[in-house]
Amino acid sequence: MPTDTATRASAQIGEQTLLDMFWIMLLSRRLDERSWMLHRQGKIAFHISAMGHEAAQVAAAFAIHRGVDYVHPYYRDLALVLAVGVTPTDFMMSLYGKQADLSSGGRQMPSHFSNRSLHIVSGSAPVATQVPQAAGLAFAIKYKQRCGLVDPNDTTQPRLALTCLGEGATSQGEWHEGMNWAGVHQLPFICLVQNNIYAISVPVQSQMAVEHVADRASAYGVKGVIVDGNDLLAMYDVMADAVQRAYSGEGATLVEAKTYRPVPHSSDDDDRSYRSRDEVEAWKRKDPIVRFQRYLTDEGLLDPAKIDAYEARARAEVDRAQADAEAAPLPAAEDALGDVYAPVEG
Amino acid sequence: MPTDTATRASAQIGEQTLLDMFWIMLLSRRLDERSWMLHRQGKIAFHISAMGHEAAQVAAAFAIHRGVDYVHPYYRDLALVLAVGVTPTDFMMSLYGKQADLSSGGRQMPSHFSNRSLHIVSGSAPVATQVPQAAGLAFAIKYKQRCGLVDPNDTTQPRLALTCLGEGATSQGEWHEGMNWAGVHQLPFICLVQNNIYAISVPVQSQMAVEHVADRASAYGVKGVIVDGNDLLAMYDVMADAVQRAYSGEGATLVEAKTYRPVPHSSDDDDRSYRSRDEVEAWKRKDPIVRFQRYLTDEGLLDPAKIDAYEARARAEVDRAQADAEAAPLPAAEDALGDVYAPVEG
Amino acid sequence: MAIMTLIDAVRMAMDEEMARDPRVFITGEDVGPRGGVFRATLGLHEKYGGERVVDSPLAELSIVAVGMGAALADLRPICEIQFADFIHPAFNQIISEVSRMYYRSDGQWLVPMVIRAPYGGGIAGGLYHSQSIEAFFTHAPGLKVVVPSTPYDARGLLKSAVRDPNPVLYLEPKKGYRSIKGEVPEAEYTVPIGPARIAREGGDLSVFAYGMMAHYAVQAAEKVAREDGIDAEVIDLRTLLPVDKDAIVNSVKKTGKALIVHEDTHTMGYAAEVAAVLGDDGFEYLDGPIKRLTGPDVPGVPFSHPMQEYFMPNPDKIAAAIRDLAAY
Amino acid sequence: MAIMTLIDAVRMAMDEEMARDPRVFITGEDVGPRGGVFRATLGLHEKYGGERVVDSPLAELSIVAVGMGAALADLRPICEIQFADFIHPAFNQIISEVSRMYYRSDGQWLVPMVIRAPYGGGIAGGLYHSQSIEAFFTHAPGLKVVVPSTPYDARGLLKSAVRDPNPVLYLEPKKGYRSIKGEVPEAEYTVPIGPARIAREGGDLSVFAYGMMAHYAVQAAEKVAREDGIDAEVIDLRTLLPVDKDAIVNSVKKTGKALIVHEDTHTMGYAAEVAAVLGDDGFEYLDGPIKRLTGPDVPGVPFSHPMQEYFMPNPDKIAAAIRDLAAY
Ligand SMILES: Cc1ncc(C[n+]2csc(CCOP(=O)(O)OP(=O)(O)O)c2C)c(N)n1
Ligand SMILES: Cc1ncc(C[n+]2csc(CCOP(=O)(O)OP(=O)(O)O)c2C)c(N)n1
Ligand SMILES: [Mg+2]
Ligand SMILES: [Mg+2]
Repeated sequence: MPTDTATRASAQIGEQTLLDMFWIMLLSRRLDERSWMLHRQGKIAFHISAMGHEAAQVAAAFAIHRGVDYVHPYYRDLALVLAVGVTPTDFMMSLYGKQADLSSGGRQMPSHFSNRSLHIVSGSAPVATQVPQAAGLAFAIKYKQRCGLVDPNDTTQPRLALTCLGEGATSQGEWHEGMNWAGVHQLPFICLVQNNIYAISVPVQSQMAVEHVADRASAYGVKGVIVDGNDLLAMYDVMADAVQRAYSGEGATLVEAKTYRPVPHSSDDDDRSYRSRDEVEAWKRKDPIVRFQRYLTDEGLLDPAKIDAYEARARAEVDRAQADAEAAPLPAAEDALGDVYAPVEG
Repeated sequence: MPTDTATRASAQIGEQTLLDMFWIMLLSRRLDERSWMLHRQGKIAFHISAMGHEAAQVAAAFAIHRGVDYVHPYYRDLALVLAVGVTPTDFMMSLYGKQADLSSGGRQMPSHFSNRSLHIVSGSAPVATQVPQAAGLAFAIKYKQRCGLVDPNDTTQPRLALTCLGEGATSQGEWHEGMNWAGVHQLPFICLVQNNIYAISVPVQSQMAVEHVADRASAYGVKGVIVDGNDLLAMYDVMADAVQRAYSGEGATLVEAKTYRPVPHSSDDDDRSYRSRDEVEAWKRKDPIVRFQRYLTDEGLLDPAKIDAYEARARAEVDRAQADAEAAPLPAAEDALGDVYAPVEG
Repeated sequence: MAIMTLIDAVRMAMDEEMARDPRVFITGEDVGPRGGVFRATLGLHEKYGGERVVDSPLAELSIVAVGMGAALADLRPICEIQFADFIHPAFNQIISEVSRMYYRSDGQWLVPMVIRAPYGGGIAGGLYHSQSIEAFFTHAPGLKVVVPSTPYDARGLLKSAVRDPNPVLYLEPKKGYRSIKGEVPEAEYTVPIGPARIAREGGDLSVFAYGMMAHYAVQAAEKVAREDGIDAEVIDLRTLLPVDKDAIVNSVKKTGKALIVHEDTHTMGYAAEVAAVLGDDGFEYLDGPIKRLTGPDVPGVPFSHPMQEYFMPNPDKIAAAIRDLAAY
Repeated sequence: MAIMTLIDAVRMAMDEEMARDPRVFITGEDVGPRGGVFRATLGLHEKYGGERVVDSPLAELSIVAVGMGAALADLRPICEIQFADFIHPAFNQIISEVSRMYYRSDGQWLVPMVIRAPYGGGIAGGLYHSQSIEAFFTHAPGLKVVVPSTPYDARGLLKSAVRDPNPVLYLEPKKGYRSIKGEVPEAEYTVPIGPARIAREGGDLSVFAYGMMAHYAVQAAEKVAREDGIDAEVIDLRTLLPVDKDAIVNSVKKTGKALIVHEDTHTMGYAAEVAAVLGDDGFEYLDGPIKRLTGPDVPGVPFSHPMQEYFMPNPDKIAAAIRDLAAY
């Protein structure tokens, strides 16, 4: 990735797109905050948060062909899926387990994102299972191109598979095997590790004996890159490069975004037993949204009035999403029985 | 590992030990050849060979505290287990599935070595499962030392765990997870990968996108070393260093021994579909036993008469082993029912 | 006698066994300072130190495999799988390795380890935090599978499991971790692995259950006793592998009718084995069809409340099934 | 009509489906130039090239997961697991992922993939080259489990499996790969997944079996017909999941007696489900205990010949069980 400012991919981002990225981060944050509140109010059973990870996720989404390239996300990817096209209402429906939940019809816990028309693949809870599956998606892309089933230059077709997970999940054999396929077959595949230095309570030092997850890339013949995941533009540069590699047949990239989760692991967690308040506060000062807002303000793209307008819009969207979700019907009890087998044709 | 000849660990090996190493390699080879013959004669159902791997295995065995340190071998480790103390008769009993088969009482296929009193752990067939288990053995060693259950300097106790597998098996998630534990806990653990460039028919290039398995060590914070596995002394040097690291608490080592299997994968295989005869012949010329025999001859430790004597002794041992095994009784049919649960005391 | 929750009894058993035997250690995700996500190991890290209460990498197969290796070296690991749903990556290690080691080595190598896993639904956990996994692992001769349903049994069976020379999969009904309370003596005791327990004596029909369903079955039995005068016997199976065939057949010898309840899905759930035992060894005593009340054949417990309730057996559904069967 | 071995029929089905649909590809260990260790894919690499017949790394979980990912992207993978014994590393992917995707995504995402695995004992394979694995996977709603026993069915069912929008685990009785021969028409056909097959009609009792045991059951039935005048019906179950309850109950409605045979171990083997179906839906028709003839409850098939023979059911053992049951 070129470090020269002018030739950086992020330097090519248009002003409106920069504001769109800001907007998605802000929307994700406000939706996330509301979800925590709804949990405290006892209105929902569970929430797991993207807070702190927004820059890494939004940059990743904006670097790919959103809605066309395959995305196989993990539970923390709220900002990412919002950037791809999931709406706050979609998310609220899943929080409330409503029938209109697009990802699973209320069958899955919240944050198990899925949207077939947006090419967001349904995830499960066992960590890292998505990684070799995403390698399979990337394998299919290459297969179709090489076997003449699609035109490699057809930009209406998926041209890469992006998958995400936490640093802890890289301890799983599933991750190893997925990375290995991506390397052996030089697949159009990007693995974005969001390293927030904890797996629930377990610090990264108990997870692996290397300093950086990206140090593991070389074991797979895959390019590894470390980036400050709280720096949206740096993150975009790295992702743009990985996307370029994927599109041009150069192979897979492992992107390690260094970040932090300033809140507990999920609404079931209490993080006071495993980390100091000082540490948390220090990281809060590196908040990616505050940082990008400052940047945009410095660049003259934002000012307090504009920010207020975004905030108001975010509040309104979240309010409406919540209201819609609260008003929506629950699934019928018997919906438990549906979709076990797809009907066989002919 | 020092490359200076005089300070090499192998330079400290006594003459008798060098001859012992030669002897085990030779014995393994002759036993192995006989096994292939018995299979061709229809006397046994299956054989899987250590041929070509003898130097790597024998050097590894001689570098550890044989019979005391834990060994969790794989199916190709005939020479290794002979060096640790398994006898040709033991092996023949397993080939014939006789009741006296010490490793499993005839329950397992041949080459699923086990001998509790020699600290050789019983292996299964699914590849790489032994690796995280060996990390567990190493974990127990460290645990007992740190929790005061054994004296770290008590050389009658196991002080490391050595496990072996092929390069193909490193594609398994099991391998990843075992290596990761070894790294995180800095365990007294040695993983010896015998890289013979094929997994049955699959060449190493279809298995991994790195040139050397040892390139994967850094992903685990483990030391990785590449060595010519057909060079007994080089192999010994590398192993001695790994053993030293384990004994002194410096952590785990991944040793990659470059070698070749000059025969088919097993008696069920036919290797002509996947590699050329030229390739096989070229490797046969690098035979590790021929090479070490030449070295010992050059050093004046062997001469044709001595070699003949070793050969005669090997033939006699193999003959006797075969005769003993053929004369031994099969298990009783009902032995199928034994050893499902160990009795609960008290 | 103190009244204690099920999870406190589990913790107490581990604490006692760790105090008793320095070879006992705990590993798993978040078992250390965090005390486990359910707090089953709370305080143990502080008490026994990081050497004996070891936060593992996020990797179940190696949690089990490392435990197995340590057990081969004569330690006594207690491996925690955070949710039973996440045991599947370790399937190969449990099925191919842990459960077969003793047999395949002709009795040379023992694997004295315990694998603890909270299991079961009804907690808004969706497909991946609600699973029952006993059906998979009761098809693994060499392994023992234990499911306590009371604090008394939870303590006593877990202590037996830690001391057992064989590997034990110890499934804890997590919905009952805090809601199930019961008397636990102060003095030490163990409960043997193997025999089922008669949770309620009765003569009209037999209900076989375990875990949370054993409680629901007793509640249902009390209800039909009160409301319909039906006297159901409830057998809490407790040990699922090896199967306590005698307890199963003996109860039906007395009652003539059997209802088997579990929250796991239907086809090839554990009830099938109980039914099959009865269909053969109990055939002569049967006065009615062998009934199974289970979760439906869908890939998992759905998250959303109406669907979850539809999935899960409960005291009312059990009572209804008892009435139907009694009327046969 | 040509006489063909079972493995040739398997290969023919793959060849036909690859020719028919460019989305069909094969991956697995040694499936390429080597043509598979059993030669099921022999010639296909040459015919369709390395793009469509792909030697995988030695890693089953990713063989399945990559196949699943490709299926999500609308390809039609056929994944070969070299021996069924080695499917366990992929258990998490099959149970948690492959079989649940359609349900968990509310019917959005399909996983049209086939997982082929040679299974079964009697081939001196010991614990790890002889396993029956159907019991684990028939507890996975969302997955289909198919076991052909004849070349005709092997071709027809595999073609149906490739075209099925659902994931199919296709278990091939490897002992019969070359020893089972049968007529296979030249013209194309498929055999539907679902219905069992009456392998031998009879009125005295019903024998349920599949795979190699279906052949042994027919041999045993012929034997007792000849020697004892017992007229046994043999049902080749063919599709194990979903369960063909009608075929099971209907046969017993006619015969009143059931013997279920498999080579897998006893407790929680598939026979338990068949017995449970009969113990409920078939109860009124039963004239005798539901019998299971299976491998014993030990951790695996032992290698050495006397022990292996002791483990494995065979026509004589089945005939003896038929006689006993007929005499009840
Ligand atoms: C196979 C499996 N084991 C355990 C869990 C429980 N669990 C959920 S998230 C989590 C920690 C994940 O940490 P990391 O991968 O670093 O991602 P993060 O949540 O920090 O973003 C654990 C242990 C799980 N979901 N899957
Ligand atoms: C999990 C698993 N999958 C497949 C096999 C079948 N198999 C046995 S050995 C082997 C190849 C092993 O290759 P490698 O690891 O390189 O060791 P080598 O035999 O070459 O020494 C395969 C595929 C197996 N034993 N275990
Ligand atoms: Mg993390
Ligand atoms: Mg090899």
